[in-house]
Amino acid sequence: MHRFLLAVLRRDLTLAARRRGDWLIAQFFFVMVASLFPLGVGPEPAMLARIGPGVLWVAATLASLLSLSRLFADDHRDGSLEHMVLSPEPTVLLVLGKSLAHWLIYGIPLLLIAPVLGIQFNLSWEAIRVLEISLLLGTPILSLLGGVGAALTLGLRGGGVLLTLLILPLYVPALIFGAGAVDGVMAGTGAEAHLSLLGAFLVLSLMIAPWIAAAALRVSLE
Amino acid sequence: MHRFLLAVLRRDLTLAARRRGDWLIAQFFFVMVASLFPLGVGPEPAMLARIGPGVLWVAATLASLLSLSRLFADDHRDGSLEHMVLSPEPTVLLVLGKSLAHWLIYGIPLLLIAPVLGIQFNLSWEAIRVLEISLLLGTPILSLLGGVGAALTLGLRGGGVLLTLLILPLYVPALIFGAGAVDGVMAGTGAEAHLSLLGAFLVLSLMIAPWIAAAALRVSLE
Amino acid sequence: MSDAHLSVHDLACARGDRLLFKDMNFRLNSGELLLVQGGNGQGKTSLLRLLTGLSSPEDGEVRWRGDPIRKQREAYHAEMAYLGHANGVKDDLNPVENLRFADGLQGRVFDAARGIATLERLGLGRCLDLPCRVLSFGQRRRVALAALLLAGVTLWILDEPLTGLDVHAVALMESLIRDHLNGGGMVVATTHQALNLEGVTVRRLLVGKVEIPELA
Amino acid sequence: MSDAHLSVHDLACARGDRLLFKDMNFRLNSGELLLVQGGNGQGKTSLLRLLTGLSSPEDGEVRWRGDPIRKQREAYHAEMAYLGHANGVKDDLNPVENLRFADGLQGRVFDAARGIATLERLGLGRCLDLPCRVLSFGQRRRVALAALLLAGVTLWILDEPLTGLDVHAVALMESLIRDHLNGGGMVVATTHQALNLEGVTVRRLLVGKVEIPELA
Amino acid sequence: MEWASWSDFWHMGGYGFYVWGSYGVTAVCVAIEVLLLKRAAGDTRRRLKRMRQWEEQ
Amino acid sequence: MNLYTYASPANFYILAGKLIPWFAWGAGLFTAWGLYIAFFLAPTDFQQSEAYRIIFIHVPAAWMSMFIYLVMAFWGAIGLAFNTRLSFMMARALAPTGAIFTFIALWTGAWWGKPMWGAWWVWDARLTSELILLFLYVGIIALWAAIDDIKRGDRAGSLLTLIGAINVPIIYFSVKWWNTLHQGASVSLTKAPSMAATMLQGMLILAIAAWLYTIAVAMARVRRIILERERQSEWVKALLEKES
Ligand code: HEM
Ligand SMILES: Nc1ncnc2c1ncn2[C@@H]1O[C@H](COP(=O)(O)OP(=O)(O)OP(=O)(O)O)[C@@H](O)[C@H]1O
Ligand SMILES: Nc1ncnc2c1ncn2[C@@H]1O[C@H](COP(=O)(O)OP(=O)(O)OP(=O)(O)O)[C@@H](O)[C@H]1O
Ligand SMILES: [Mg+2]
Ligand SMILES: [Mg+2]
Repeated sequence: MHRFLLAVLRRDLTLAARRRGDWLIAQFFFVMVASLFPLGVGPEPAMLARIGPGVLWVAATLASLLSLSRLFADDHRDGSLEHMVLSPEPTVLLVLGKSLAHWLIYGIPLLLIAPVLGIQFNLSWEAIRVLEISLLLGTPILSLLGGVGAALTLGLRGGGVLLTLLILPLYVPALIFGAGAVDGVMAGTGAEAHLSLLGAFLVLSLMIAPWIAAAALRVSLE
Repeated sequence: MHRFLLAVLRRDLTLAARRRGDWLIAQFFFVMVASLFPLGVGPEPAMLARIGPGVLWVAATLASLLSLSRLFADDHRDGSLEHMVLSPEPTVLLVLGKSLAHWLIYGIPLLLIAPVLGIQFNLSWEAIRVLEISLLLGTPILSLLGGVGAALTLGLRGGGVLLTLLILPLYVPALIFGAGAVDGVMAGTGAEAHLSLLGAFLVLSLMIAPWIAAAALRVSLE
Repeated sequence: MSDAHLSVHDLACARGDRLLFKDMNFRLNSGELLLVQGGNGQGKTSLLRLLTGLSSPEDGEVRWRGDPIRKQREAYHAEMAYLGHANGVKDDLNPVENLRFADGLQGRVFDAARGIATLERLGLGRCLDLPCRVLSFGQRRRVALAALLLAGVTLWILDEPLTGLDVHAVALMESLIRDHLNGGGMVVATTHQALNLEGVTVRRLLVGKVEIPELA
Repeated sequence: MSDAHLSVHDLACARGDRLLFKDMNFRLNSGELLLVQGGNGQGKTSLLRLLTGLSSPEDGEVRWRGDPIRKQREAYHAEMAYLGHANGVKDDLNPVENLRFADGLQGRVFDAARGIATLERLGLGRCLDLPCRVLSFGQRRRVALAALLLAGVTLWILDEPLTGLDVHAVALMESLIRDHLNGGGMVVATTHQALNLEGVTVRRLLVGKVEIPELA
Repeated sequence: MEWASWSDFWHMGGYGFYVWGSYGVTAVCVAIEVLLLKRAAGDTRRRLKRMRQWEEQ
Repeated sequence: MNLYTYASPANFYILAGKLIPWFAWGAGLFTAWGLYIAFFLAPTDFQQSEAYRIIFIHVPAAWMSMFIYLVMAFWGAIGLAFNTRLSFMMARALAPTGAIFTFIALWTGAWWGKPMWGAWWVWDARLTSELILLFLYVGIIALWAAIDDIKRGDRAGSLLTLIGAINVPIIYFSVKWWNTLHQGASVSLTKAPSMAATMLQGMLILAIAAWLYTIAVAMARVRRIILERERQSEWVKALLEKES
């Protein structure tokens, strides 16, 4: 059982390493969306610091959302998804492995880039620290919920946009708690409450999302 | 010649009418991204009014960008793109027709939704009026430049995100002039200068982009 | 139509860094069929795309009525029709609409009665109102064939027109090709399957080095 | 292996709002080939997916060794391999890596030497280091076949395994099927092309109402 | 000469962190580029030779 | 033998092989000389103290980042117009170095800005347009990486470079305009007039060093690209034969 999980993980990581281009593009997308906002909103440092956490959280959401639309799509197109589903292991493990791989590949790098963008938005070190913690808790939620969306929209025309539409509403709590934690520390009201709510949401997603995603995957393949 | 242009237009509009779902989703995406910000940034009205024009412009950009990745992709997949390129008419006309259709389908509705969102962000009527004019001038630029990006990334893995990466930097002037015009009218410095620069950028794109996109299309089909 | 001919002079084609073929020469006159044969990945599709002008050769040139096609793109495309691996049929439109737009894009005016007659001749009489999405693979292929017939052009370039077709559809295809050639048309086609084409001038072109037994 | 059998009881299948077939019954024993035939869009692919358990029937059931497959999914999938229209070959991996991951995902340990021997037997000896992206269609299909052989399972379910293959690849495919059946395996396959399978028990199943002449 | 001692030099009048931060990263970037280039050149040659050997077989 | 001889990849390969050591050594020498001026000849700035010494890499890097883009666009245009293989290879060989210089300009600027302006980053015209230039470089490189087919990649990348080149001045002015609307004059650099000559000298020498370095690196990269693309040709086969 854990051998299957490891096989899925290793496979997805190997594939990501082969397609370094795709991976880099996703990271750059994050940087670019975050950089668009100052261009639209204007360059005053105080204003940027104020909206910074929100913008970074929204940008991180959009960046990992876009890569999510290909979570199962590539494997579906070349037929290997069917082979994986036809393996003697439970589909839940497959979904869990792929979500985990997605988080390692697309979530973790966001954590590494976010501080640089935080500096561009004039955030304080303390705010950046909390931003990191909140992203650490929040990005796996996106990978898990995104797995559900990706399974539901598998093979549909315009799947990417539809996925966004399905997942964003579910994801709103994470966004509110996450950006709220950073806002809290900047406003001096502390971040603990927000962070623990975020953690609870993560545990909840971990317990529910893979099962729903596995069911959705079987339905989409019918 | 104009008969060919009309045929392309009619065809794309008919297809869009058949797939009303896709179309609705793109509009919803605009509403949703714009609505995420108040969630991430917090609800103060003054702050929202201040960042409103920028956020709406960025959201409009992202929304029409996402649909751009399918500008040629669907026709490429089912082979009708090759048939169109093999028609006795110049490819530039084809590109122009498809960009125009994209703007009619995805640009115009943004103009209709934007005022509602503007009200949510506490913009004044005058600001909303300028926002509309700026979007009217700015969205066709995106359709034109996006045509280049869509042609360049035709059939590539992860084309959608790559397209974004290629096009957003080119699109920055439109974003700055567009959001700047609304900011200008809110700051009392007037919007004319920004709007005329935006208009000039539109004319320039109209003169250059279709040719480059047509060349890129032929290259991608080789 | 009588003096129409397609000729290829010292043609060479490279994909990636591999030279698929070089020094290819042939001439096809009206009323003749060119059957392009070869093993998998030897360059049949690549050759056909060179002939349509969609891609440009590494060396040599393709001529239509004696002039290079890249110098007379529009005139050539007005006399040529291509059917590739993909059908060029829009899933969301019904067969008649598909024909209408195909005609419009080629700059012709659509004659609805003739279009419907052609579809009926191809056995699609019962599907005129259905979106092509729900048609089976073979029926969709037939819609593409109807567009080919309606185009009324001299030269057909067909890439594996028989893939996935059942035996009845294959027989229909054979008779269509025969009629087109007898009417003075020209066909370039590839296939891995056997074709029954009696009473027709068939020229054979072997692409690549893999030996292939005679099929037609 | 000896008592392995696949049976289908009163099976019915609907796609969209169309009933493709109903009251289908058959039994396949070890050493036998079931050739599923029928015109385009009659439901061959749909039937094969029912047999794998990827989709579930409108009515009736599929049994493996006498028990319904949905009650013993994991045991059944450990003895069954499916090759669909798509190959399940990753473009970015080379053939050996493809086999390794295929084995890992099926819960087997990969034996590199055996994997390479299988690939060489299938004529891929020169492609071991190339990413599958640059292989031709036929070569990629062969990688998928290597995975099928390595799986070492009893039941093969093959959907149009010959599409787009050249004559040499078709002959190879025929001999592989023959060997598998003679070793006590079972095969369910669809095809529109003629198959040469002497000395093998072939059962025929016609799906749909279109008459199809004998092919094999 | 501007500098009284080496430690003075490294200190850069209190801006050592920034000055050496810039120069250091520049040096690292250049070094990485040169290194990658050298390695890629070797890889290319090796791969081409290996491919030659196959083709001769 | 005339100039056109070297437009053939085979001859250029040999020529570049001979020239690279010269450019590389030249780059090293000029770097040493420039750094000597930067750290030992240039006096302390009375306003910025020693922090201004960052200028000696910042400005050459910024110049190179823009210059290399123009050269790339030039080669791309030549390639598209005359279908010369070597020009596409040059364009490809230059892009990574251009991106690296852009990154260096951004990085050193940020590490200069912190002590001078008190912020690592402000959304000023120059900074923003340099950032967008980095995005353009990355976009072009990503497009090349995404396209397997060499011919298609060459042409697509060059088209993108060209449309970017048209856009760069527009971006620069738009950003400048946008910025001045909101913010008063941003921090301007004041420098002691007596010092300007040494400083200019050091900057120029380091700029020459960067230029030589770019040529050396780009040539080395072109050599590799040539080997890859011409691997079927007789001269590459002979070359590899001789080496092994
Ligand atoms: C990330 C931050 C920065 C970026 C991206 C950046 C970018 C650039 C660019 C592109 C140029 C060349 C422009 C031209 O020659 O017209 C330049 C030149 C220059 N920069 Fe920066 N810069 C940054 C920060 C700074 C800082 C903090 C200072 C000083 C306090 C500074 C001082 C200069 C000076 C003195 C020049 C030379 C001006 C000239 O020769 O006209 N830069 N910078
Ligand atoms: N972009 C590319 N880069 C490298 N090689 C390529 C590229 N495109 C095609 N090829 C190779 O060119 C060869 C010819 O392909 P083509 O599609 O013309 O073959 P075909 O004869 O039509 O084969 P099939 O019978 O499978 O349809 C193949 O071996 C393929 O691997
Ligand atoms: N989602 C769906 N909704 C409606 N009809 C469908 C759906 N999916 C499949 N069909 C129909 O079911 C039929 C059977 O399809 P199937 O793919 O099984 O045919 P097939 O026998 O494999 O044909 P082919 O020889 O072309 O491969 C087709 O006529 C198709 O139009
Ligand atoms: Mg082919
Ligand atoms: Mg089928």
